[in-house]
Amino acid sequence: MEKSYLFAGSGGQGVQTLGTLVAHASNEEGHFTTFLPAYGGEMRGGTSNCTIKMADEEIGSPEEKLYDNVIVLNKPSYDRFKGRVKKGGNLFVNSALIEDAQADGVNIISINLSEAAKEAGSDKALNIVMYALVLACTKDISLENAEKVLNDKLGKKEQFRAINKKAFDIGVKASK
Amino acid sequence: MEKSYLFAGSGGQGVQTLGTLVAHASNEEGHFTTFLPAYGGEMRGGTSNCTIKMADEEIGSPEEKLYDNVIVLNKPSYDRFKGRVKKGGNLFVNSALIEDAQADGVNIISINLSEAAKEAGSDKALNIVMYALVLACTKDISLENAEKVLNDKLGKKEQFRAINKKAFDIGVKASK
Amino acid sequence: MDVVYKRSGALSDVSTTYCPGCSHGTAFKLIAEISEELDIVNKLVFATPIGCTTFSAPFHKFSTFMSAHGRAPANATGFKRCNPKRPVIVYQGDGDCAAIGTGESIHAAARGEAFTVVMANNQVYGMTGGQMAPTTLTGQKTTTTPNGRSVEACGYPIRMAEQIAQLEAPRFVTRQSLHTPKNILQAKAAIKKALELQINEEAYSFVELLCACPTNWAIEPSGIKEYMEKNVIPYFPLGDLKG
Amino acid sequence: MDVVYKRSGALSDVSTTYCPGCSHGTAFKLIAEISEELDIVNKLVFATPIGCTTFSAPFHKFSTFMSAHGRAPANATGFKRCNPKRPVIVYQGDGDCAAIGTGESIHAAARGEAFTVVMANNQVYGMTGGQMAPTTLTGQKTTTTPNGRSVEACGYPIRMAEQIAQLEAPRFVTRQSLHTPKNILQAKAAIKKALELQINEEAYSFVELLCACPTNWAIEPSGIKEYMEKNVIPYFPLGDLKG
Amino acid sequence: MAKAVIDEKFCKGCGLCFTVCGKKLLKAGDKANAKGYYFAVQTEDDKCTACSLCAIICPDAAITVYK
Amino acid sequence: MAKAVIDEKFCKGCGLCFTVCGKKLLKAGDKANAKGYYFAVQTEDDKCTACSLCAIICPDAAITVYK
Amino acid sequence: MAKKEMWKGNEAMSEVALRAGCRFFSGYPITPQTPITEYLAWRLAEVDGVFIQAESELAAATMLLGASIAGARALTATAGPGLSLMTESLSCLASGRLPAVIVDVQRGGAATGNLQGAQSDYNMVTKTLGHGGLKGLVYGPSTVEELCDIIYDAWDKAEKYRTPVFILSDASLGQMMEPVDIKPFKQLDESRFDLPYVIGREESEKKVIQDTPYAGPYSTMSENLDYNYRKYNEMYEQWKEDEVLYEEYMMDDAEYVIIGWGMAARISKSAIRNLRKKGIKVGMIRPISLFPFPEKPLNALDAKKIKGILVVEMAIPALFYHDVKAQVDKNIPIKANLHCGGYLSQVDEIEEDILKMAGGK
Amino acid sequence: MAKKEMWKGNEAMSEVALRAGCRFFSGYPITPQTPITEYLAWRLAEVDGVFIQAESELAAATMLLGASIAGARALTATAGPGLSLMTESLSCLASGRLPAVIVDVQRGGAATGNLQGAQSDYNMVTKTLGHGGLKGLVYGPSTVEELCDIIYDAWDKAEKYRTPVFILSDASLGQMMEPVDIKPFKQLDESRFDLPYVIGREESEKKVIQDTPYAGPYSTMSENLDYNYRKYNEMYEQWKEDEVLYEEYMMDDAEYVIIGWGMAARISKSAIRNLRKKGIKVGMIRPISLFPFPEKPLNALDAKKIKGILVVEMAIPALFYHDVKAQVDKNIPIKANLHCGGYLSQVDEIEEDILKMAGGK
Ligand SMILES: Cc1ncc(C[n+]2csc(CCOP(=O)(O)OP(=O)(O)O)c2C)c(N)n1
Ligand SMILES: Cc1ncc(C[n+]2csc(CCOP(=O)(O)OP(=O)(O)O)c2C)c(N)n1
Ligand code: SF4
Ligand code: SF4
Ligand code: SF4
Ligand code: SF4
Ligand code: SF4
Ligand code: SF4
Ligand SMILES: [Mg+2]
Ligand SMILES: [Mg+2]
Repeated sequence: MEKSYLFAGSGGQGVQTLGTLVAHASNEEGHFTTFLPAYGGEMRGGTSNCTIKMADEEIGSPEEKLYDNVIVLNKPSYDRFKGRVKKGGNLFVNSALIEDAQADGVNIISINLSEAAKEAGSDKALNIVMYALVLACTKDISLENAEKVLNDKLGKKEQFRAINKKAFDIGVKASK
Repeated sequence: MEKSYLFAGSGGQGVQTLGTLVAHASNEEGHFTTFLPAYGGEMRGGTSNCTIKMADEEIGSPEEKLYDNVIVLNKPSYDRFKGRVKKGGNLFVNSALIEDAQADGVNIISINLSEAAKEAGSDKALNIVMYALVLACTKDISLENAEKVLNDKLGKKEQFRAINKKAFDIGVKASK
Repeated sequence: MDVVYKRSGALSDVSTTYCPGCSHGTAFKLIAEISEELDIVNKLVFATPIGCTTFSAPFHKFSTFMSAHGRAPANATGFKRCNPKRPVIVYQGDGDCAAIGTGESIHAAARGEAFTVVMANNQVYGMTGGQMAPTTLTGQKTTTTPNGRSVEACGYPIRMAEQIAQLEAPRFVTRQSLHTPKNILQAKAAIKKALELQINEEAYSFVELLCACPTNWAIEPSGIKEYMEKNVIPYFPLGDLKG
Repeated sequence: MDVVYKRSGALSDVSTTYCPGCSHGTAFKLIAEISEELDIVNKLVFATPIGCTTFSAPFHKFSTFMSAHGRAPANATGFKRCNPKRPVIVYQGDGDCAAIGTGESIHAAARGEAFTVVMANNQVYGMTGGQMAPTTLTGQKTTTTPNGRSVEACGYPIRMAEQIAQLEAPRFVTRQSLHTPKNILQAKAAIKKALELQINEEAYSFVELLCACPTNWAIEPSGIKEYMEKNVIPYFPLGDLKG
Repeated sequence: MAKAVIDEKFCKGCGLCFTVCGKKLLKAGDKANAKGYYFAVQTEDDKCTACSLCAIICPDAAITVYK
Repeated sequence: MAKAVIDEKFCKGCGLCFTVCGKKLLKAGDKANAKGYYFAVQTEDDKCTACSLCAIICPDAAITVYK
Repeated sequence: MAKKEMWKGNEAMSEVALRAGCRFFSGYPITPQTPITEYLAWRLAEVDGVFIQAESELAAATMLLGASIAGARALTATAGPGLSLMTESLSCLASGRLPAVIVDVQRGGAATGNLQGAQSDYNMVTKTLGHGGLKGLVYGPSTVEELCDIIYDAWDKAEKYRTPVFILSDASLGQMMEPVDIKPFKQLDESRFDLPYVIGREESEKKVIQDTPYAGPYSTMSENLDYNYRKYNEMYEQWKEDEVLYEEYMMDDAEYVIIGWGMAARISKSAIRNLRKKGIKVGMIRPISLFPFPEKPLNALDAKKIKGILVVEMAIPALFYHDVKAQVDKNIPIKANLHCGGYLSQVDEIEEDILKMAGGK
Repeated sequence: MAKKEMWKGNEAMSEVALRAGCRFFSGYPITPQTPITEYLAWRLAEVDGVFIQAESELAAATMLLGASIAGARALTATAGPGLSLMTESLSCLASGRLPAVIVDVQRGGAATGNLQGAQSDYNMVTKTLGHGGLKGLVYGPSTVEELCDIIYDAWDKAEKYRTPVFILSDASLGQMMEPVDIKPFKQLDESRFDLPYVIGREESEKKVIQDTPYAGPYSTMSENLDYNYRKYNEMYEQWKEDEVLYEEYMMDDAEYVIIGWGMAARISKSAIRNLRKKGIKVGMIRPISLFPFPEKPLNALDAKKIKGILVVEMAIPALFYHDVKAQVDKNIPIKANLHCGGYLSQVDEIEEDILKMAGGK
């Protein structure tokens, strides 16, 4: 088993948190895992992205030309990365910002994250919805571990825990 | 032909000037020539020395283990360098500061530079006396060239020219 | 209708990469306006530091050269000595000018090199993400002083303009701020004076500008004025120190 | 017969390599005497610069470490922070402290590191044979200013004590001279005060000593007093600048 | 009739101009520019005095003032 | 009876002590030490006031003063 | 073994350094090293260590010397341009035989450059520590875990040999998150304050710490330096016996060998697995210690068995490549796959290069 | 040809630099480089050039950049510790493709070291110019005359290739006096102020001078750096064809070959002459350009003819030796004769080493 993920969005959308959660969940699941952020560092603005690999043996390259799963949260990210999905792989798109996503030989999984987040109770929860949706779809990680990591990492404050739980459930539900 | 010289004395005795003159004279004579000062640089006091080689072909090392001619102007220099004369070579000593110079298989040429310099008219002229003595003895350089260089390099001021001339003559005379 | 105020023609058509509300933009704007007023748009050479303004060449019409972090005054010294006809502005961040470049800053000033240094004092390392600068205020939180800068561990912030003013050669040393329109106009007059002294009298001048880095101060631009007046200006008093 | 004055026991039995009349000897002697008076001969750590005093370890009984040219204050910072119990004197030449080491000097002072800097200002680079120092007086001839230091090419000499005094953290900043017995005694009192502040209050202090380098000034030691009073002290005024 | 015109290309919506306009004529618009900033717009331009304070404080030289 | 004793090992004959002795008791001797310096000597030690000025100014800590 | 936790390289390394006894850090922010500085800014305070944000890398590296002289386990970290500013201090550390650890989180390009991963400071730290030609131990880890393993033992080695120890990380390794087992705290002995290069805490007999070893059996400084540096060199030679570290990967039956270090090597592993699936017998030798350089396994590559060598390196001009070339049999075809300036090595290109070799092209 | 005059290396080089068009010098005093600074302090004034005694080597080397950007033929000179402080600027010069000349008058030892001749900065300038791994032309003259010849053409090469040019002199060569023919003044063209890296004297169109070549055909900086440095590397490779300089001495019938550069090589010539008198067929290959390194003559050494190679070098650990070793046939026995720290190579020891080889021991 070796699976690869690419997450991309704008700085404010919590892409790095989303990727980090997936990485921790993968580790929790017992996979070998790498997480590599694309660091702008000295450049401000623009898109933010990160890649994850999980495997049952030591991981070589933390990057790929093409990914099993590409998750794009805004239009610039979609434009830049839509071509980076493997044949037969998944392209997760935020339909609130990306209209008419299209890609050949690739499963497109759309979700309106703005609505979903609103439903969960916080605009900021959009990345949690996507987290749940992605993991529920790919099944590379059990939902138990996914939820455990979510609580371990972001569950310090009671009020967030509730919102996150809701967002998570919405995401899982959307996968069905 | 390849000849080597080592000059040593205390800083104030004009050893570097002495060596420089010999080097220029050697060049005037048409020899390949090297002059290498031993530079204390960041250390003050102590002895000062320099080495010269002259040859009719390109010169390799500017230094030697043993020299054809070693010229010592004070006691510490004598102690340090008396063993650096080739068998059959010359050891020129300033008998005003070095009593009872001794060395096996080596020609010792003594001169009381204090007296000679006084006779020439300046305490500082001691190095010029030695210059003349050395070149007159070794015959590696014609006395014409030796005197020409002396005038070219140190003859800017009238009063020095006279003293130097006198010192030079004293040195030459002492070689006889 | 008459145009009362317009974007300087010495600025390019490229929007800067600076954060919303960042004073670097204001400083650049002033330099652009002055260069038009003095008719030196094609002559001016803009020496950039390492900091948020490193890659600023696309934003204006001046010739520029960049320098390693802190070295702009030395680089400009070599340049200006060999090319005395071109006016030079050395633009530096506070970290660039007053930390890693302290030696070059002090000595270019002591020699009285014929250029104008504009130091943007925003009390942080902007480009690298908000670490302590030599100018960071006592108690100020940065990523390397997470509990606030402490005197015990870090000493006191350096007043660079005062350091420079202490030297003999600098002709004009001033500290200005960019937090209100009035201060901006005063700052502009100061930079202009410095440039005129450079052009007419081959003089070295130093203009320290109190700048805002809303991103690393973690405040909204609307809060800059209050923050400046409450925290920054009391420690870094405004006005001419020399000349 | 009673001994009224004797060679300090903190000096070794080795004669220094300094030239006759060189003030480095005087400064060392004072430090030795003070260390005895404060009973810290075995505690004191002497941080040496690169300059005529680099290889000074044989001349006294203190532990020492050397630093690259200009870096002694940074080296001492690392040392003292990890070993706060030992008093440290950072001894530097004017070139070491105020040219190549400007950054380290200013920032150690700004941080208020708990050591005492003694800067021997002899207005030349002694060790390398008499080149211009940052303190070389206007008009002074050196091997790199053969026609006398010119303001146009070299700017003005730096008054390092004033630069340091401008900072907040330094507790005591003073300029003293070693050209008369009276001045020597005053200088001694100043160094002693600085050391006491270090030991008792973890304070940073800076003592600039006007020193003579008869060799590179090309004057006889007997002329030092006049030269100092006529040329040096007028530009480098004596006295406490801070504390 | 004076007015301040904001060039949407340069405006980053920092809001500094809002704070200095004595007449409170400037506010964030509801459209984002290419960079994603909600750029400023002038309301009720008949009240504008062409004082230029907004233009002076604008870090991005986004404002032209007419009279 | 006071006196200033110069340790020939340390004296470099710089002459600074000559210049400060109010009584002009110090001068260059006629013997050179191992380093070649003509070290200072005290003349007429009965005039010495043990004022120590010579010792204070000596850069080489070569002088001991007795009273 | 406790479950491994996900850590970024920079932070993991910093935490492990602390647990290895590091109690002094002086640094100056520079991407991509800054997270180390930021981490230690709060973390050292928790263990009563000393953290100094220096005014420059020059000062940071010099402070390291002072901390070492005071007996602290001292660390600095930087990236490309900052490393250049530390050069003089590196020479002083090596010549003064002062133990300390330096981490270079390499970034792309020379001069200002950019912020992505790279390996182009390789020569700068393996070939000479500043002027004078001396050396230190240099390691080039390829995973976060290995980065931690190396720094955990770094001071033990530094103190054993009285040498600076270098770790060449890079932007990608420093920012990558991987599972790692954070080691326990080491207990340090107070006797360290009696070490010859340490000016101890309590008052003591005179100690003279020089960055130039001018003391020795001879009367001139040159002879003593010659004598002492000869001894240093003997130590460096001995390191070839005692301190060489490398990994062999799928070498048993390999006909093609990839040689690389750090990130380039781990990226190559992906290519090797892909190639193996295609039936190409390819393996890897991965130097972990870069100085001493693993000469023996390279000398041992047999021209009769090995049909080609591909050196994968993130540096242009090639640097590491020349060290490899100098050690391997000239009869084995050798090629370099190079990228630089923040452009990471690419799995598909590596595969292609090996396929070309295998195809006889 | 006019009669040659006796000049010291440092002064001769300075005078010839001036005649080659050098009109800018920034430097900081350091033995044994100081005579260059002192000479140019008065001499540049005579030709309306710019002389700056900088506050440090860091500043001196940075001023060089600015002078180069202004179109001046610019020079700096330093020695060991100062070279370390120039490292960052070297990287900027190489990456920014700015022409300038740097002279390192090497001295003994690392750190503070001592003041005698040495060759231990060899790796520091041939292996990488600071961080990032870029290069410049590097020369290692062995006589005062050669030092002058090289600097006379140095700016022509620097400008032709837009590269820093290095000259590795040393304390002995710098202070040695030898006969030299001081060249005439070169006439320079005013068109130099239109060169791409020059911000000209008169007002002009916008010019942007960057030390990082981030412009290029791609959209990311890494790709462009990769692209540009690949081109730099092509230039370096081309230098191997066009810019290699070396001397062969008594090689026609040589059975033993001494390989050395600079002072070590010229000292070896004395040994060769002595050995020839004893009937030993010994010759020498002496690289003059150190980068590009003269690979071909070394590759060409024939194991059937050559019975032994002795590398003579004034550096411990050996530096140059490894470059030689990498190029020569592994079947030829190779040995190194090393000194360092200011201890010059010794004629008698070199003879002994060759005699030992010849005696089959
Ligand atoms: C030698 C070196 N050290 C560190 C850095 C990293 N660095 C880049 S910008 C910067 C600080 C910038 O702060 P400042 O000068 O205040 O400018 P600002 O971004 O705040 O305008 C640092 C430390 C570098 N590029 N080079
Ligand atoms: C990096 C470096 N640059 C230059 C030198 C050469 N150098 C040694 S001492 C010195 C100047 C000493 O002058 P100063 O600090 O005034 O001390 P002094 O000798 O006058 O007491 C210089 C330039 C050096 N050793 N290292
Ligand atoms: S980080 Fe700060 S200084 Fe840099 S552009 Fe943003 S606001 Fe300006
Ligand atoms: S050169 Fe000057 S500073 Fe150095 S020892 Fe001699 S007098 Fe003192
Ligand atoms: S010009 Fe004055 S009145 Fe008009 S919008 Fe701007 S600030 Fe308001
Ligand atoms: S100040 Fe300028 S950038 Fe900010 S909101 Fe107003 S117009 Fe836009
Ligand atoms: S103690 Fe006073 S009186 Fe006596 S010799 Fe010294 S200076 Fe003269
Ligand atoms: S002051 Fe000291 S060193 Fe100088 S002459 Fe007098 S005793 Fe000798
Ligand atoms: Mg800043
Ligand atoms: Mg001095």
